[in-house]
Amino acid sequence: MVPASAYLFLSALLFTLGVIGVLIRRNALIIFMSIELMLNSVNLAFVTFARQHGSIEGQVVVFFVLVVAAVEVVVGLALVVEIFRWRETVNIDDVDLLRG
Amino acid sequence: MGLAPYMLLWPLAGWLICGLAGGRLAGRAAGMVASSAVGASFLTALLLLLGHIGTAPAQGAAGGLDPAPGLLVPLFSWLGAGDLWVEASLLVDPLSLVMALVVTGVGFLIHVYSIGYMAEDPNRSRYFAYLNLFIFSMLVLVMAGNLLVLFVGWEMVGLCSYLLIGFWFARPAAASAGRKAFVVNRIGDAAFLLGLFAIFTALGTLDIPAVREGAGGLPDGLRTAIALLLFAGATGKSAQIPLHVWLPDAMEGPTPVSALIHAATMVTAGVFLIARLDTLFLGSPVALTVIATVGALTAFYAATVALRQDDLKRVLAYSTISQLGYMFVAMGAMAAAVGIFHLVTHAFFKALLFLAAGSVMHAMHEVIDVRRLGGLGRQLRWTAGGFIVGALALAGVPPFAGFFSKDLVLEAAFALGLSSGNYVPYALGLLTAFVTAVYITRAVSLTFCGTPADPGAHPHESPPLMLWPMAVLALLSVAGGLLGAHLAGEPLLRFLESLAAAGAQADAPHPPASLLIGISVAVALLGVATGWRLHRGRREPALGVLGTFLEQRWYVDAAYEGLLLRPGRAAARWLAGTFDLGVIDGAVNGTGRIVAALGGQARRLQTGYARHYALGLLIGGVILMGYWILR
Amino acid sequence: MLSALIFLPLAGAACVLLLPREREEAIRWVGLASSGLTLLLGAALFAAFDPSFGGMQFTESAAWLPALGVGYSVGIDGISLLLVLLTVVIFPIALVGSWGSITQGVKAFTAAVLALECAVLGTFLSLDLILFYVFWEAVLIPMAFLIALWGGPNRRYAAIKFFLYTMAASVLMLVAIVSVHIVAAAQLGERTFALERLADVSLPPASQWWIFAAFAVAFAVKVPVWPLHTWLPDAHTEAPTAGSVVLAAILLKMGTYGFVRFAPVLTPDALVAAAPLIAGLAIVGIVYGAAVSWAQTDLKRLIAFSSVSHLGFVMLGIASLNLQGMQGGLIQMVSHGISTGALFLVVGVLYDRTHSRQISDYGGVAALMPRFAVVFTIVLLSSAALPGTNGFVGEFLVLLGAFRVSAWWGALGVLGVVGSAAYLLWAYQQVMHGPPRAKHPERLVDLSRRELLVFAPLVAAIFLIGLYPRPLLDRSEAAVGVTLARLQRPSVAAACTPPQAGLGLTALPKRCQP
Amino acid sequence: MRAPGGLPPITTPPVEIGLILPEVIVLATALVVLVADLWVGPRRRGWLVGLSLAGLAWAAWAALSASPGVGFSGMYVRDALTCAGDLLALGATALGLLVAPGYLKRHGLDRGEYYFLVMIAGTGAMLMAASRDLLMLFLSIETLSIPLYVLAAFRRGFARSQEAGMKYFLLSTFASAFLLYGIALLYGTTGTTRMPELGARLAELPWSASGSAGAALVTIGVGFKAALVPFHAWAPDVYDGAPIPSVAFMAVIAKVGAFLALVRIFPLTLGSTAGEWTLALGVVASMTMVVGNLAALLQSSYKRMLAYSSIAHAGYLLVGVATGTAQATSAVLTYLAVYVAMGTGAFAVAVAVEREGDEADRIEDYAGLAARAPLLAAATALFMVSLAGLPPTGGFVAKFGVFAAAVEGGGPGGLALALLGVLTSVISVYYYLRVVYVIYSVGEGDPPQGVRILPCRMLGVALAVAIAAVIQVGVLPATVTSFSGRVVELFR
Amino acid sequence: MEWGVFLIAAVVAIGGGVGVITSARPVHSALSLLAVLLSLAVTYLLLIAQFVAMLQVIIYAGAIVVLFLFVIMLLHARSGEPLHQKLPRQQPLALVFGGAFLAALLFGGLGAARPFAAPPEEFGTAQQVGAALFVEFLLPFELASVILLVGIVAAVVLASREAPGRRKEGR
Repeated sequence: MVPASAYLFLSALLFTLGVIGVLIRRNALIIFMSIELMLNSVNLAFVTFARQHGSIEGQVVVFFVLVVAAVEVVVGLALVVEIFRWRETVNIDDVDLLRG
Repeated sequence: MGLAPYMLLWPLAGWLICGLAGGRLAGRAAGMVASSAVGASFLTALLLLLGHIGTAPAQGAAGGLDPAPGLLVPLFSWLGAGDLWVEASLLVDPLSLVMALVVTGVGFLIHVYSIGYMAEDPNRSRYFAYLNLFIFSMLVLVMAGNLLVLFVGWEMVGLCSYLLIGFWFARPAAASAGRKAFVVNRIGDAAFLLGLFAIFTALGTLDIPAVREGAGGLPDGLRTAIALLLFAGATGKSAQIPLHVWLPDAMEGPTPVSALIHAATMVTAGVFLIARLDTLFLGSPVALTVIATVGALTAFYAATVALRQDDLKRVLAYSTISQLGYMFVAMGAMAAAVGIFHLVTHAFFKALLFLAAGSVMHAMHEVIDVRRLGGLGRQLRWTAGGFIVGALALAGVPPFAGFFSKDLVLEAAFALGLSSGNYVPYALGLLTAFVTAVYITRAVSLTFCGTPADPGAHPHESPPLMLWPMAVLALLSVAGGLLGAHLAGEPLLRFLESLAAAGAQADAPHPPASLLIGISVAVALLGVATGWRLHRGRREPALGVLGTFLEQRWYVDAAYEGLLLRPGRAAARWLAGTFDLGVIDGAVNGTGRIVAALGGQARRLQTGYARHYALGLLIGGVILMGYWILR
Repeated sequence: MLSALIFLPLAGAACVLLLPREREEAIRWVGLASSGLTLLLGAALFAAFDPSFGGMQFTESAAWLPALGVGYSVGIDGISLLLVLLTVVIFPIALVGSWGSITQGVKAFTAAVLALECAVLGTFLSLDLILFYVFWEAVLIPMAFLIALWGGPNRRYAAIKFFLYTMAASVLMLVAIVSVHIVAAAQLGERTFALERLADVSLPPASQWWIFAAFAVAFAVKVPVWPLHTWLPDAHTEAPTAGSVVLAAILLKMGTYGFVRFAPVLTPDALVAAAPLIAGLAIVGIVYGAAVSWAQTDLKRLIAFSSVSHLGFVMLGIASLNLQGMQGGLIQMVSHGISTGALFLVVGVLYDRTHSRQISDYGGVAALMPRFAVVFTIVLLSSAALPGTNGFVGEFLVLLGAFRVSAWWGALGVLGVVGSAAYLLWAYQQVMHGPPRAKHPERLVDLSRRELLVFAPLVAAIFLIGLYPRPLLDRSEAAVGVTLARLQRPSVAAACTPPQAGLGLTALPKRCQP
Repeated sequence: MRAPGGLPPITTPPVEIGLILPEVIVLATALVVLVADLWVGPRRRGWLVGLSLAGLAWAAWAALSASPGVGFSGMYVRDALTCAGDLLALGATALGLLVAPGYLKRHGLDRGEYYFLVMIAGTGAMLMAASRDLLMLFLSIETLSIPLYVLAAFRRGFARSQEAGMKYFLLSTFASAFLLYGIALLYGTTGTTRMPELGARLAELPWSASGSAGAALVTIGVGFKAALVPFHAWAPDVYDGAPIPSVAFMAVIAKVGAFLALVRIFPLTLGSTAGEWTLALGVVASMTMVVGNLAALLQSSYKRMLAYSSIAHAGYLLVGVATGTAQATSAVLTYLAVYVAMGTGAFAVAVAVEREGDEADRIEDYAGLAARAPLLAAATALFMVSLAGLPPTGGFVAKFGVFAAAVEGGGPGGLALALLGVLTSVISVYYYLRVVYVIYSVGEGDPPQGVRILPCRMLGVALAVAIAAVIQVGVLPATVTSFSGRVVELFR
Repeated sequence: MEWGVFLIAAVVAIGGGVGVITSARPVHSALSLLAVLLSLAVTYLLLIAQFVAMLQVIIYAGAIVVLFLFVIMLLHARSGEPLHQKLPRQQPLALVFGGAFLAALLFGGLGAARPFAAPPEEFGTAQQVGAALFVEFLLPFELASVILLVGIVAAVVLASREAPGRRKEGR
């Protein structure tokens, strides 16, 4: 049987990949996808722990994470579209009017 | 309370009237008010004296002029804090009465003289207000029953001196001179103040009778210390080395002021102080030696400087310093009564000399440089007469007043030599007597003899209002010696016998009086003759380097300027500029600048790139997790 | 009664704010009326005060922040009485004194001055440490306002420096206050910031030291004790006349008052131990202030540094920890308030006429303004501590007190007496004597009737205190005695429980152990 | 009824409406406003605000009268902290509503959705205070945050507003992921997400890396909302770019929610393992105070200066959380109450001033304000003085409470924090008083060009309320402190 | 067998993850994301979470990725990434601290791992999840509905075309 640590290892790895993606990519859409990656790795951790504890809570959480992720994607994409409409860029580094 | 407070009230009232009424007092009104105030004060003092003598037999054991012990007149309690309790009080005793009489008497004459002298000055009511304030302050000083009250008078006469020296403040020299006088006096006052603290710390009181009483019980070292501190105070007020420098400059004031304050009364306060606390000084041989030595040195120094001064008033000023030195020699020689006697006679003849000099200035439109005078004896007969009487008294020519007192001083100095082996004061005193005769003869010669330096000047004799006081003073200068002459029974000295110094003198070995008198007379006459020979016909023999040295007052003023004043001023500028603004304030502003710089750095962290922010979040998160896990 | 005294000016300020800003005359009179009423109330207080009792009188107290044991509690003793008296006298004078010079923003100006009076009175009358701190800090705001809005060309810098410097020093005091409170809570079993309750607390020596240091720094900056003085010249120089007057006359006394009021009660051992240090700094301040004054070219700066010197005397008196010294310090506080306040008014008179503070721009003014010259002379002599004026009484007692501790203290302190005469007379000569030098002599008109009225009470006070200081000394003596008696208290530090034991009311364990 | 699959029926438990009544009322009001907006004409949108305020008042009444208890399977708790959170959030929401209309109208943004979003965010903050479960907390945070993204980007077509929304959204979701992972780890360690049980089990365990890592990750997530350094970087840019009314609201509501959650998490849930986090929180608090105040020092933009100032205030608040005693917690609540008033007030002032038709965000734009709008100027000055923590304003009482609690309950570390706190407060005085100086400076050059003062009645009401609160707490603090003192009962 | 499935799923997931963050074109990233999501669904099945796996496929893979693709298409033209890096030090720092973070995460996460016990009956079924959702998680469930509503309103507000006063601004 595959132990919990294997799943958790995978989860941590995916989360880190997501983090690095957010940090090194400039395309807002890819950054969003990286964040989705992070959320999914969280889900994996929750499901793993649910299995470990034999409690259903961890699985239910996934549902809520899904909902939130969906809403965030909607809002985020709306923002990207809006910014693209005015600045014609999805490069997050170009969004740098505010500083100091 | 008796009459004593009224003596003070008169000039106080005069001051208030002249001061507040100000310009509304037309013509001579201010002078009249002021003079009558002082006159009233003099009469009160006289009444007090008579009363004092009158009550004496009832109290004293011996009859005649034996003085009553001092009468302490409390006025009001001034201040108190803990065990300090200062009662503003007056002390009526022979010493204070003698001083009060001199102050009010000479003061009255000079007030009257001033009416004439200042007739043209627009600010004369201010002048008379100051003058009355001075008389009041001086009376506070001499009548004080408490050392702190004495100190009040002490400082206030200094103030009046400042105000009067700088009376013509539009002249920078006058203003500076006044300030110099005040500040130099303050140095002495500071020492005086420390002396007071020491007295209070040791004795727990500042009442003069109690201090006189308790002084005997003090340990030697402490007594010496206190005595030296008080003497340091006295050197300031009485212009002794090293604090003498203010007095010559003080001649910038109106001449009657010089006569009253800087010759007759205020400058003698230091002498008075020592007489006042004679019991304290007597117990300290070290202090006495110092006093006698400083006095003698000052006397000699000032006399030599007076040899080469061109300003007639400055000559008189140095002469005053020199004569004050004599008084201190007497004090140091444990002959307080003699010192006071010389103080009194000096008050007469020096006031006379100054008034005469003032009369000259009045006649010559403020010219006082002897090189521009000459031959005035013919035009200004009365003035010249007065001056010459004063000069003879100063030179110590018998039978003028100065002869008696100066002789007694020298006698006392000789006695000091007998008892302690220290003949320096006597020797210097004798030498000074010679020099004195020389320089005053020179002054007379240059001013009144020979041909006028400025033929165009047409001097007119001063008005009677100025001459009469001079006449009275001349009379006193001639006859004043009787107060202390053996022939007349030494009334003043006996009156002052309560002074312990006078009593102590009795135990000392008696000097050969007649021999000493002879020497004195000889020296005085020799001096006059020398002076006449040297300066006859308004000649001024070249003395080369020595002459310059004397003209430059032994370079003392220059040394003060160069070694103290200028470096001090530079140090103050450095402190105010470089140190205060640069270092201390620089540290403060530097802190501010560092914080501001940090603020700028903190702003730079906010680059505007969201990815930087995310990285920052990650880094913070990693550190936080690391700490939390590995803790 | 005390609350009425404190808040009457504030009520006046509120009235002023309700008036339309165009009605400047009405605003001025309302301002004067409320500070005048405060003065009357203060005078009544002075009359009703019982000199024989050294404790607090007319006390009032109420809960304010009960959760923390903070109370509104005020009271007066002989020490605060003198300073309250000084305050109520100076403020109307400052107000009237600025009628001629403040023409813009009269409303805000008057309100700020009145608010300042409220805060100052509160500072002097608070018996609760937090209340004290509140008033102490509240003083800064209107004062900084006065400097920043009606000040000279460099006013912004000066105001910010004044504010930040004094505040930086006093926030540490707040922490110290809380620490005292915590020890007190452990020892007394109750939460309190009331001074009289805290008097029963013995702080352990180690914390006494740093608590004393925190208090001392806060007070020392305000005094200001050398070398924490550099805010003062800038603040004084840039402030408008009324601001300078109040700053010099009253605000500086808050620092010295703090030393007298709190250090002997809360940290007696540390105070005794630190007295030589304080005296040393005081002496340096005396001499340094005098020397630096002498080198100034700006009249207000000169007076500011003279304050450093004069306040050095106060600190020296306090550091002597004996009756004469402390009494002298108190009288010197009052005297300095009067004479330096008057000096700033004097400079204000000149500044109003020529708009220059530079000494070199003047000369020979005495001839043009004889009445002014008389006033200036009197004020100057008072500042130079001439006997017969108020300045002498204070300095004499201070120096006597210091001398009794150590002859050296006295000897060095006396240097200040010489120094003050030197620089004051020097300045006076430059400004008033010599030939007239002003560019526009016609502007130098003599004192107006209003200005004379402003100076009259100050001159009267100068002589009154100088010649008969007994009414003041008698009233403060008992309180000073009580204060000094605290220093004799045997040190109970050894018997003290360590501060860690049973702090706070919560059951939570201690955190953050090192 | 049985489903075809033969599954047992799901019996939903009774909804404990009494517990969540305040939240429900606000939510209902929000929905009513959203719907009513469709019928209300543009001129009568004032009614919407009135309606909302009525709803908020009703909710406040409900919060005060609701009885305490735990419900919804232990997900929700109504106690003193909840009640305090409700009132704080309702107050902030009410002020947030009042501040907006004038601005929205001027900039053509007057839409009912704005009020809806404000009230939803308010609900989120209320729920954050009431969450007894980490998942519930996560959802509450999202309920708070998502409306705020929109509010930040509400000025459509304006690059700065868009950028604010974008940055806020991006970083917030990033932080949310960390938070979630933290919740997952805590869940994995203890098998539960209910806070009290979780705290109890963590205390039983000797030490667990996963628990520590989880707690750290949760701290990142919540600390982000509270704008704690180093998770603060979004705040200056977002506050700078977002429309002023939004900023006035979000700066305050986010702090209310985040700090109530922090209080819930740290002293209340993890109180028994306090040694693990006091130092960490103390260091974070120090950094927050220092960076916030230093960066604010040299700002030339009023909004940006206030943004950094809000970071600094988060630092002061965190001092109270890190101390963790009942007294400190009570002080945090008092602080929040004062901050709601002065924070909103300070931003709200800027709503009334505009330069050339746009926001007047340079500090110089306020030069001479005192001459033109004395009341507005006085209000600004008061808020600045209060933010600086000077007596006799509420800001002083707030700071004093926190620092006193830190000295009292925090040992040497607490003393150090208090010292750092007071010293950074001194630094803050500089930039706050600079504003006051600019406002009151007379005769220094001409008034800035094109600056107009635009009074608005509702804004006036908001300012008046804020002023009253700041003065009230400053002069008679007992009213508020005794209320926040009720949290002591939570520690028994 | 289980290991085999897991390893395949894990490799695909990791590969997909790397693909997401390294693909030059957003479309490739989206497809990589899809691969991750699907392989995660497989691991959910291994973890006895059938319902969750179903949700994963339907909602995530079905809805969210489609949304991404839709937006990518909408913005297709200039959505590539410029070569010019404005933040040169970002990448190395991200890798370093990402690695450190991974270490911390592993150290913390793996510490929580315990051996799996036999799962309770009906574990992970839609029935059980649904029951929990409507009983235990009733309040969060209601709250989720609020969040969804907010999402809708947000989208409306942000995307509505009636925005007035539109103009570009900047410094």
